Amino acid sequence: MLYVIIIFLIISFIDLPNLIKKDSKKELIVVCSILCFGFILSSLYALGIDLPSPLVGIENFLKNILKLGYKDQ
Amino acid sequence: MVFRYISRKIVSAQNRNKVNHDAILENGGLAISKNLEENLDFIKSAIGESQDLKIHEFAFGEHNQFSGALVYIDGLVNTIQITESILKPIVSNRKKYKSLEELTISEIRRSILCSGSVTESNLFSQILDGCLSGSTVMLLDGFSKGLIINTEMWEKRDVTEPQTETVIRGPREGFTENLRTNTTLLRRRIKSPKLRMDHMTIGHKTATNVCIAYIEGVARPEIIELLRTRLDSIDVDAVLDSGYIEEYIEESPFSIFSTVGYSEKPDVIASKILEGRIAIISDGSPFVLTVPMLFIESFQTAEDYYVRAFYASITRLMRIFCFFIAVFVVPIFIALSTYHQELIPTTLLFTVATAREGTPFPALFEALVLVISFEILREAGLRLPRAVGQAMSIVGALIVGDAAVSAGLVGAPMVIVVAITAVAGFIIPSQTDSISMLRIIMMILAAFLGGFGIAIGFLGMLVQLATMTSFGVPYFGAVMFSRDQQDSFIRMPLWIMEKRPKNIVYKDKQRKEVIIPPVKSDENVKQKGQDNFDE
Amino acid sequence: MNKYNRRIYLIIILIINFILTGCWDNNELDTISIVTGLGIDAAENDDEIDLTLQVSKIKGTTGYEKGAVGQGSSFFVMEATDSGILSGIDKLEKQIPRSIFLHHNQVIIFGKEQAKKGIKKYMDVFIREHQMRMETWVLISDSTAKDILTATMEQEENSAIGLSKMIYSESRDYEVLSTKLIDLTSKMMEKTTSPVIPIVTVNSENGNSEAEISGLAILKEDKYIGELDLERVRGYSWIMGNCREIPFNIKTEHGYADTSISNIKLKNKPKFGADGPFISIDFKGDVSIREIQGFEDMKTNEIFAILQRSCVEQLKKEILDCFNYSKNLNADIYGFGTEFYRKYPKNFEKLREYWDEIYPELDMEIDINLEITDTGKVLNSLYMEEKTDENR
Amino acid sequence: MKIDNGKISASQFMFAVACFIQASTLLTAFFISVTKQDSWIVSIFGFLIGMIFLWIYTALMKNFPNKNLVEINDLVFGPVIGKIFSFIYIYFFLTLSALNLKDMGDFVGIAIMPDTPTIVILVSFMCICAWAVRGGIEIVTRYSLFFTFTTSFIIIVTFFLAFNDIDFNNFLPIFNQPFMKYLQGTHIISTIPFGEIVVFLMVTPNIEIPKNKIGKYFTLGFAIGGISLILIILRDIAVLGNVITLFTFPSFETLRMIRLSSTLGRMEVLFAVILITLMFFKISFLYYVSVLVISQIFKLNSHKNIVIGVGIIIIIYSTNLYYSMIQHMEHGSNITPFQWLIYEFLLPLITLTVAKIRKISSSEEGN
Repeated sequence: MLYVIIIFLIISFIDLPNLIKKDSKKELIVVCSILCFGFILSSLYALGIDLPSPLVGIENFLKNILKLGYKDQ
Repeated sequence: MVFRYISRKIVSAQNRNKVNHDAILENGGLAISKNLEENLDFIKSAIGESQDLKIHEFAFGEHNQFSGALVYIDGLVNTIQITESILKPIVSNRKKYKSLEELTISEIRRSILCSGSVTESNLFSQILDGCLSGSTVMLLDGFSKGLIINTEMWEKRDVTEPQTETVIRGPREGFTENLRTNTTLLRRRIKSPKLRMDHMTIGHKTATNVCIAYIEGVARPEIIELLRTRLDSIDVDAVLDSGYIEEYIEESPFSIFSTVGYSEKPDVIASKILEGRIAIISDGSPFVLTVPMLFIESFQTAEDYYVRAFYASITRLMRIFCFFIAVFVVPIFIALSTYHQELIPTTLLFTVATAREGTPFPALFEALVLVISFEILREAGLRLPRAVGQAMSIVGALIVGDAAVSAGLVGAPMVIVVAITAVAGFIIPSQTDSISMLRIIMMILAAFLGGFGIAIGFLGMLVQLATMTSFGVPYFGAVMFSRDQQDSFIRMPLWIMEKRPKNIVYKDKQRKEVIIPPVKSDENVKQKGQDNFDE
Repeated sequence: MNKYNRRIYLIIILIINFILTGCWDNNELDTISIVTGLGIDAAENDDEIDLTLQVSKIKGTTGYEKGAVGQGSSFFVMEATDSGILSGIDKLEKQIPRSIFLHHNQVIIFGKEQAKKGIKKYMDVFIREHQMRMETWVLISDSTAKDILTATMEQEENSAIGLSKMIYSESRDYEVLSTKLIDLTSKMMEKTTSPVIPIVTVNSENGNSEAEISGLAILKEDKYIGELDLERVRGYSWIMGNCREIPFNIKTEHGYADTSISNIKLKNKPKFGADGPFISIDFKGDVSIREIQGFEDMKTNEIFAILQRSCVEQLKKEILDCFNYSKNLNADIYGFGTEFYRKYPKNFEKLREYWDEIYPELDMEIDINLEITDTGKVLNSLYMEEKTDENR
Repeated sequence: MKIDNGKISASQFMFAVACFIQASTLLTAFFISVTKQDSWIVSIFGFLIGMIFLWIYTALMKNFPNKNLVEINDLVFGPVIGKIFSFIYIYFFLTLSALNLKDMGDFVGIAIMPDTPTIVILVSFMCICAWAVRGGIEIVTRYSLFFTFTTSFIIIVTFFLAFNDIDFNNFLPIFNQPFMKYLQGTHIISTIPFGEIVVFLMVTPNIEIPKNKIGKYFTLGFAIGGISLILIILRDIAVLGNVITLFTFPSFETLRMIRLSSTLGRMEVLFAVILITLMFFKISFLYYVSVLVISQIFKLNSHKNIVIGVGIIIIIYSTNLYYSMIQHMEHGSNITPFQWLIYEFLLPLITLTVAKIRKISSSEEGN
């Protein structure tokens, strides 16, 4: 977990300064949100919590509700 | 954090105020005074009582009523030329000059002196520059202008065969330290009027003359502009060798591969200029830089173009193969012996295993020790005087290797593999530095991640090559599907290569008119109805 | 240093701190013991097996004594009895300081009793385990696998490598005498065919022992039910095709001839005839005569005619002999079941369950034509009549 | 408003398409387990149906020469619905790169380094991809010729080397499986390897060819990729026969069987390294496209900043994509084709038809 935090500190410390200097607000927001999302994901992974993957979710939706899947004998 | 500190340091170093000029330039603005003694005292104070400064006073005119002085640095000038073409005509001048009014500096320059390049100037800075760079300065009492007469002559090394790029076939002359001989060597090769030689001086203290040679219409103007801005921005004390310039103008300084090519042979530089590149000749260094450089150029040697096409392409492919051997063989051996033992055939595996049985160190440590000891021996071989050096490196390698094996510190296969890579590294002279660095990186990757590590290293190298550009030209464009393929991995026969390299050349693309396959003795001649040989 | 370079160093930092934590898979050459042979024998109680591993002994040559690689046998054998192969290997791994390295395993040997009990149970690990390779040879030992693996060969370092080299050269002539793991698995997956595995016997006299292939074991439903001796193996290999040149000697009342049959073109087509399925085989081959004895004063073309006729008969006899043997063992060693399945997939589905009844009634229609093409250096020999003008 | 104005030449684009398709040799396990020995027929059908997808994409490219997918969506469906379509594509591209990364991780984990945790493999691989993606489209596709050449060379060499193991009546019981199986097989192959070239719609502005010739280069690249894929499947079936259904990576098994001489066998690490370079190209291209889509939607002025963020998301997403390999295989061969069908076939078709109905095409507006 500590490892993940250190990695994200390094990334943000190197990447963000020139973004702030360029002060294009919109871009800063987007980049920060993606980095935070990544941080949350990787910290969850480091803590061992398994997130349900959307791909399986959609596929179950297709299979059960729309009955689209092939029958696997 | 470390890199931020370094970057701040560099940035602050650059934009320190550009004011602290050198002492000479400050009062360079002073004009020459009329009184001769005053001028001479000033020059003595500026240049100091150095032993090789000569001041020759003379008197001339009908009743020796005018007095003047010649100031020059002994050794830089041609004393015979001074006496012949300067002193004798002035002193023995028949025309009678009564007073100062009749005599004017320009008249002296035109009528009396009979030496080629004479310039007038009334600024002390130009006087001192001229005096220090080999011309004699004539100051006359009562005149506020001085004459700078170009009388350069100093010991020059004559044109010899360069040590680094020995060639079996092809011209053997190499550049020397003198800028003028270098430019003449180039002029003799490219006699077209379009060959431009622009002149610049770089360095406050050394003021080395740098000449940029290119062919109008072939070299791209934007690259010339880019080069000129970069050369102007070099604001440095001394430029003793073209290596200094290379470091300042290369584009990606922190990458392993160099983006500025250099060579010591005029025919190589001439061929590069004809291909649209720009040569930078700096006074005092036999190595001439060529810009922009492509990665594939380091595999091209002069000889490739003088030997028949088929043999040349085979040697070039062999050179590329040696590059891979030099970089990848030791890591592959480490990966094989520690990660993928299944790739080694069974019987060979037993011999390798028996060899590695006694050795205490892990494979990576062993390989590092051997590679570094080979590098040390190679460096020692270079630094020692010629005769001893050769013997030292070879004998040293053998003895050290053999002793290590018999002492059981190192496995025999490892010594063989490292020896092969060390030798293979020398085949591509201009890349030996990048090869030794790459090899160590790949070894570490192989030791920690095995075959996958080598794949990562190889891909990293490819990406690094792809991202690098040298003066706007993609550094490793040889892999793209374009006309440049004719001369990259293999060299097509000369009569096929009719256009210059695609992304370097500007307008004048055509090297020669049309593809004429070489005349076959009988059917071509009859076909065109030319007078064949026997008529 | 523009921001572009700074980004590169960010990435390189990321790579380095991930790589430096590396070397999970790193096992130095002196920390692995290289397994060259693996033997499975029947243990006392049924669900356990005796696992024997032949490991090559690596003696360090560098350092204190510099001699040739140690003379004598440079291998040692490890045994364990366990219910599964991998659990057996783990048990063995505890006994020796080095980890067991199976990639270089040359040969898998099943003991005879184990073959009788059935080998399908233990096949799964050979496919699933990453280190097991699909092209290792499979053998059945005449006695127990341990004897084969402990035998010390004269020339080779250890018996497994010797065996694999022998099989490799043997299979040049008789393709059938070598079964790779992949052939065995694919035959086992075809329900109707019964796989065939070479049998290796060891006869050890005065210390050193010689292993040799002495026939083919037939397994039905992965149990050992019988074997083909070398004679029948030749009959079997005529049908299986892909054999390059096979020596063949014929005794006729006139004399003895030693020939070899080569460039065999074989077509065996399964057909559904009037009275049920049958196999039609047409066999073309060239006979080259190597040695002739007897045939006193006969003309050359007479001799050739006799030889050809007797070759055809002998060939037919051998093929039928082996075919009948397999029929009364009710083991489809030729894979005719799959041939039928491949040609007529639709109506074979119905036959598949009854294959055990159909196979014994299967009959075979053979037509063989051989030409005598090469008679060596001499057109006729001492015994034959002088070639006078009239009978040329 | 072009985010990355790197220029790639026509031949590079062609070889990029070819290399993209060739890189999916690892995924052949999906449909081979369905149509055992007739997979080569199914792959030919899949190739033909892939041509239909190709026709849709070239039509889109011709209508909107210098517009990438997001701009087309905005143009055709207006800003709001266009954004929704683009968000769907973001999800699709991210899942694609995560899936390919997971395949690469499993393959390297099984083939070369059984004991290394996959996260280490994924991160070190993604670092190199991030470095390439940061360089832009030119860097990513620069080596497409080199990779395609090595792959085709390897395919031909392995075909001849495996010749003594090849047994041609492994193909024999042809067409004796229920028709449903062939439908499913064709469906899988036409969506997973061949349908994925929808990503090239994102790159049309960077390609430097006259717009009428783009179809020719696209189909040529597609053909090279398709033919090499069919060759691989032919080789696998010929060598492995009915054993093929057992393995998760059938082509890797055939490579293990190849034996140069009596001693020099076991070459699979060599082939694994070459497959890694191939997967590098495919994953860095997908990674680049997903970064481009995000930066195009949010109208960032340079795509370089979000590269690392997206990379981390892809890595973590690929680790918890499926719980186990079995679920991956089962879903992959049964349900994923339908899901891919939506993104690769339905959405582009809708965009094309709506564009035709509303007679929008950027070539008229001439910007």
